Amino acid sequence: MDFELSADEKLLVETVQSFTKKDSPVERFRRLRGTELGWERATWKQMGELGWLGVSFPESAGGAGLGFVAAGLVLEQLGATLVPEPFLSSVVLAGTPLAAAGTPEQHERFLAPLIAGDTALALAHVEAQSRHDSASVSTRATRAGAAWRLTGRKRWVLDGHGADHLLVSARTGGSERERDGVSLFVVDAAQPGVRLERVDCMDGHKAALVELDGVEVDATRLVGPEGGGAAILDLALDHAAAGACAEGAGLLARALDMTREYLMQRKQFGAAIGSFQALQHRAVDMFVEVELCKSAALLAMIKVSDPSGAERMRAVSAAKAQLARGGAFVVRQATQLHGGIGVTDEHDIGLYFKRHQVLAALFGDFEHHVARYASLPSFDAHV
Amino acid sequence: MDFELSADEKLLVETVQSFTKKDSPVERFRRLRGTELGWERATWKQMGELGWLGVSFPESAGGAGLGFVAAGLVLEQLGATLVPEPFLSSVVLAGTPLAAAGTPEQHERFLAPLIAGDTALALAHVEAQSRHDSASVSTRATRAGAAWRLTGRKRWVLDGHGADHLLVSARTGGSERERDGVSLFVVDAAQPGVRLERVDCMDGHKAALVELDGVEVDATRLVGPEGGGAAILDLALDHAAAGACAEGAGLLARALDMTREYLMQRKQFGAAIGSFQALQHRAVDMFVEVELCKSAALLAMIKVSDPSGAERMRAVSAAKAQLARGGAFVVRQATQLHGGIGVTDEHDIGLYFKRHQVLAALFGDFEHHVARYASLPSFDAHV
Amino acid sequence: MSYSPEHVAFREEVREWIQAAMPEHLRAKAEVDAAFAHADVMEWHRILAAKGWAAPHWPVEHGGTGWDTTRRFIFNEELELAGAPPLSPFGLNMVGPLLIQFANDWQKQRFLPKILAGEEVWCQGYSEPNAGSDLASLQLRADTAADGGFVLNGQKTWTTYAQYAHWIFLLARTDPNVKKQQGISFLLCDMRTPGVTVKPFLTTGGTPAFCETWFENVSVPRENLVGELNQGWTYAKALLGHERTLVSGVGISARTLLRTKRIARDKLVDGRPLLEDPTFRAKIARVEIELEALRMVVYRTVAAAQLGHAPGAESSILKLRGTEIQQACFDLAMEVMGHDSLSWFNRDGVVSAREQSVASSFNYIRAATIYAGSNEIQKNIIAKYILGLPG
Amino acid sequence: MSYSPEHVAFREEVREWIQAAMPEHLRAKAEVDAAFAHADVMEWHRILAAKGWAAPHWPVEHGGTGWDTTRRFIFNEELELAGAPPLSPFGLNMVGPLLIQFANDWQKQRFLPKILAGEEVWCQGYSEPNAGSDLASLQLRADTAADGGFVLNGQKTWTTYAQYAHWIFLLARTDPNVKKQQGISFLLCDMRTPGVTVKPFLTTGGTPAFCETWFENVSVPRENLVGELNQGWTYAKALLGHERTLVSGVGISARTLLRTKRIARDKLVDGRPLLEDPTFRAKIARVEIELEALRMVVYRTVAAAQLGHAPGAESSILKLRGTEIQQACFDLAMEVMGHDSLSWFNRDGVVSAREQSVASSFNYIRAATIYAGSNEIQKNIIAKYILGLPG
Repeated sequence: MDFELSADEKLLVETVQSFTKKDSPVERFRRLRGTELGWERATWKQMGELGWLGVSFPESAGGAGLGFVAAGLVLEQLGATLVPEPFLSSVVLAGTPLAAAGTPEQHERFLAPLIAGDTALALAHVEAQSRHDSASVSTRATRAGAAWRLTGRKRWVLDGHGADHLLVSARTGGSERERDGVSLFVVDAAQPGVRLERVDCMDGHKAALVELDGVEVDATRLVGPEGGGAAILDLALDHAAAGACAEGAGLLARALDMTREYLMQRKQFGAAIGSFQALQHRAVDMFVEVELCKSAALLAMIKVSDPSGAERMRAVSAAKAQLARGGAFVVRQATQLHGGIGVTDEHDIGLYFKRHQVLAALFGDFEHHVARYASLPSFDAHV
Repeated sequence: MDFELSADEKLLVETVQSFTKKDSPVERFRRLRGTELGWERATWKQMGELGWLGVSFPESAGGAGLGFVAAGLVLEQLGATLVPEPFLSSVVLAGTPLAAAGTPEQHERFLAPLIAGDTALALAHVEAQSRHDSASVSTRATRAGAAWRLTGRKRWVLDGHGADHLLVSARTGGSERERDGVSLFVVDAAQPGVRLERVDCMDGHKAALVELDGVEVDATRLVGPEGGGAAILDLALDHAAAGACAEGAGLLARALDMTREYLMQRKQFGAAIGSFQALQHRAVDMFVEVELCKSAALLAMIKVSDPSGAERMRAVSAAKAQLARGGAFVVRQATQLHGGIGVTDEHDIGLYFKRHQVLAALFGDFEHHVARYASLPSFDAHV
Repeated sequence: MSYSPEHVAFREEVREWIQAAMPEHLRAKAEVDAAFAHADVMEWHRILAAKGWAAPHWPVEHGGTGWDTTRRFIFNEELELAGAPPLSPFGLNMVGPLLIQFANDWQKQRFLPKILAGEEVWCQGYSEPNAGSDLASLQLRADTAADGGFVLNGQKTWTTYAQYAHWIFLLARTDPNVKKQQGISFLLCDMRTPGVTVKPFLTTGGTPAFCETWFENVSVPRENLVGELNQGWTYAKALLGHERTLVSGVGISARTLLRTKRIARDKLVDGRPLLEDPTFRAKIARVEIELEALRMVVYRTVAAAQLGHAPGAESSILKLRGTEIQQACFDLAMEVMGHDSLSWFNRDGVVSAREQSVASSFNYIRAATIYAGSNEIQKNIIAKYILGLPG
Repeated sequence: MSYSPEHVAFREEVREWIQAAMPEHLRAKAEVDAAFAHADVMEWHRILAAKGWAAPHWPVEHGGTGWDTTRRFIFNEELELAGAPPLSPFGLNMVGPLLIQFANDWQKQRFLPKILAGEEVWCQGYSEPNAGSDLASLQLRADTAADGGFVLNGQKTWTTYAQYAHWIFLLARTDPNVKKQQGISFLLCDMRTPGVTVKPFLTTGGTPAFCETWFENVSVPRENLVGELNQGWTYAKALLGHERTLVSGVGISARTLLRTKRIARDKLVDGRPLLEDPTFRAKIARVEIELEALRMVVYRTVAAAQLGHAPGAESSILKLRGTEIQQACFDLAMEVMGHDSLSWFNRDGVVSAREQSVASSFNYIRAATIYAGSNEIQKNIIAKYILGLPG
């Protein structure tokens, strides 16, 4: 058992940390959330050049092959200052299925420019009725000669508004919610028949509503086996969930720090409010939850690459549930302990509150992951 | 809207209060829990003479007709000092169905001596597989000429060890869990074929395991319509649940008082521990739950007599859920704030902890009542 | 717990009147739980005022209805069920009752009718950047001018809806040389006086509810001093007690639970309403049960008031638990919305009208456990004055 | 998170040994989670000692195994999975390590081998009726006798299992005239010395775990003073830190969850195992998830120790959350049992053997958040020393 970071990983953490400190403190996010894109292509390019965007992809797919823990470490640091670039949505959520199931040609065409920071990718899988079920797909892909024609509506495509390519789930067979028959296609955002509408998210990030009206793609755009997309989507969602836990751990640790600083600095009744025992104990309760979130997230980051799907799902669901419940306690109490300023848009703590809420809701919420955890074979082991 | 007690009710409360103070403080319960019976027939008789045992039964059934609130007020006072006499089990749980569904002759034979404090009655309805479902009855009653013959096993018959009569649920028709076909019979505890085994309960009360081996009763022992016992049992269980909430409210209020007294008296670090803010706030949280339990219990006591079954179930389930969850917080924190002595058998607070746990588990636990509440038509009203 | 036939008839009368009196565009908003604009609120205020129902709790001689407590309670329940715009509390519930209790006749005649009619909007000037929970350490100075009036200098914060207000009631330091609670006076200040600057800023809900308000040599005539000089803290404390029962928000919570159920009813997950999911039903039920228990506490408080009793110990939990339940209700609403909970002030139609403002409220409702005396301060008070625990 | 092949082989070795070494009657108890008697525990202790595995964490020269931290961790996991009797901590985990760190050679040779072998049973004498959370205010006097030894007078409480103990380690006041932390010494006292009286009393679990122990002119030879006179508080603090990681009880909790699932598996409600009920599964899962997160904290602490690092901030939460989870596990077990949760020390067969002691443990486990430094005290410590909040 060894949880020490490798030399490579340590270096990575330090580099990202120094970037966030110097180049992307929270004020940067605060400024960018009001802009059309919400993040900056130049910074994205810079991240690509620093090697962060490909850090966890296998070398065979053009990545650095450092494993998912490396991506998690990057996300943890980005989470601490709410860096707005679409690492979680583009690299993890949309990049994972492409790296895992794409052909070498697809890696070259779609993943390489992403890794370089030249393009952004988005996963379009949520539909109005789908909630957390990756197999609930009503968008259809029908054959048109050697090509496919896609028609349907996708919602809450994270960072879809700034994406160059969309990875779209569509039904090539099977009925309504059948796992078989879901396929994945790469669509160009600028392609005819694609209508993107930018929408604002609570946390200051942006997403897109996507309408596909007979969008035509050729066979080279099919990612993974025809009809076998549900398993790939599940893998992607688990990676994104683990990534959300990593980003969340960084975010929560910083929210605790901010609260601690505020408790020491704010004076009422002639004393720092951090000297009041009831508030001290609250801060300790927050600390406990932060440590549990960090530990659960680390386990998920490690186990998400486990060849056993059950082990992966167990660790990811545990971490995601912990992020949702424990993390909610942390950001709620952080707000409460900041008092009046905590509920103003001028103070940063509210930004952490919102981002946590979104991370907790995405990729399966608390109830979803508790139910999934309870349905795994491990739950009945030794019984 | 008027929640003031009537003159009769006020007098009743004062009488019970002065009895518990003088004649049945907690030490009495502590002493009696080690005895075979666990309570005293002389005291039971005294309660009968004071008119408490029939306080809520209709005058037509030989009671005082003061309504169920009166019984609740008695129970609240008895709960405060853990009076061990079987008011809840005998008068409320077993007496209610007899009063509601019995014939005048049955009232005369079985209810009148109970009201007088000459006998005790117990309800035998729980079976190994039944959990909270009153229609889950496998004990059978088969016709033997004009009589009935009962065979089956009952568990956790509250205060059944000291009862003179048992009100037994048995299936006269229908299959396994059908609501139709459950009937109620009065059986003499001393009758041939009845085997009673006394068992100890966590809270110091006692119960009985009952085996019925071809016990024969004549037609005058059938209470309510043949096959219509499930509804009567539900009514009994709701009354008992409301009674548990009333007793619980009294118990919790006293547990809070004891904790408050301890906080003021116990000194550590040179100060009363009640001066530490974290403990103060905990005590306030307890206070909040006690008030909510009291209010919910009062509503249940009022509504349990509502002719609309839905109104009755709604109020009872709300109160029982509140007793289980809010009350658990109170007794757990009461124990915690008492520190080491709180987990010794020598201190009274542990007795309150145990009695609460039992009241919370009986007549439907937290999950049962939450699920029932959510299944009532009122839950979807105006939606 | 049972209503008399007169009370049942009264409920019918109120329900019918609301149905007839509420303008179509307000009704349309209520129907989908859309957020009301300030203009909506004031329009409804004037409709109620015209009927004589704007301030049922005021004494009859000042325009109250003379209803018993039960009627007032029924009236509020019906307003809540209809989803009517909640009136601004600053005039009707806060400064109004205070003026009725402590002001002189001239002040009552000058201010009360316009509050009642909805002609003058009020805001509250209590908190300052360094006087939040420790309100008594406030520093806004009110120096006495040559004419006996006052000159205000300083800053107030969390002056909610100051951008709409014609008047502000405030606490100001009129004697800096005594114990901090003793040198405070209660003043009424016209917001249109030169030297008053209002800067609205956004809450985390993205709405401009809060303001900072600066006072630079602002003149307040002597006639706007309420009660005695340096006695303002006493009046304010009386008002804070009143505010406590106000903020239990049982109505808001009930409305939010209903809204949550309606969202869950309309939210089809693969053709099946989410409201049919037993896990959700149980989750909602758990909160609703707590709310029902709290509502019973309100009933008991109301009934005691009806009989002329002072509010009992139970009323002190209304703010504490009431605000926690409000928050739990919005947690549930967000959970039911799933991905749609992400939506933040997007165009109509991106999410359903009923969902449009949920995320905003979910954020803003965090303030409920902070404002009107934070819940921590409430606990200090209950520990000391109700439980009698040592200082 | 992945084990080396050597570690995997080690796990296999341990598992097989336990299977072979555990006597049938202990295995039968483990099988149904029955409570172990003191004699059972000591029997198992001697079996482990014979194998050389009684104190893997002790240095090799004192009888430790020399295993790396991972092996020790695996060893504990396998003991837990087998349901083996948990050894008494007072000798092996508490006074033993303290003696190894602070005692002189004679003391080490006199006491350690018998602790290891399970020949002498120890108990702890810290708390007193008026020194609980505020331990440093303890008053048991140890006056110096003519021969340089000590004479003890006073009372200790919560001396768990003192009725079985041959020896007690205790804190006594050797100088009443200095600051309270400074006049305390760490002494070892033979429980068979005249003047020692032990009175066991019941816990709320109905078991005689606790004792009160009185000392009336009890002689303790000078050679039983550990370390320096008046320095006992320092040693005790070091020990308290050690105890913290001990009481996380991840093993107990895991075992209790498994037991709860087994009870739910066997509990047929109208023919269907309760374990199949999704509501129960989710409830158990919620606790199991917290436990898994805590287990990962343990892993990280163990791994850091493996690398020779001091325990990090995360280890401080082990006692806090670990004890809360232990309680939550027994809450679940009680809930699953339904009516059978009422049963209190009845004859075999009234409830299943697995259920027999649940209610007792459910009551007794409330002590977990109180003993070994109450959780409130833990929070004070974390607030001050880890979060750096002002005193």
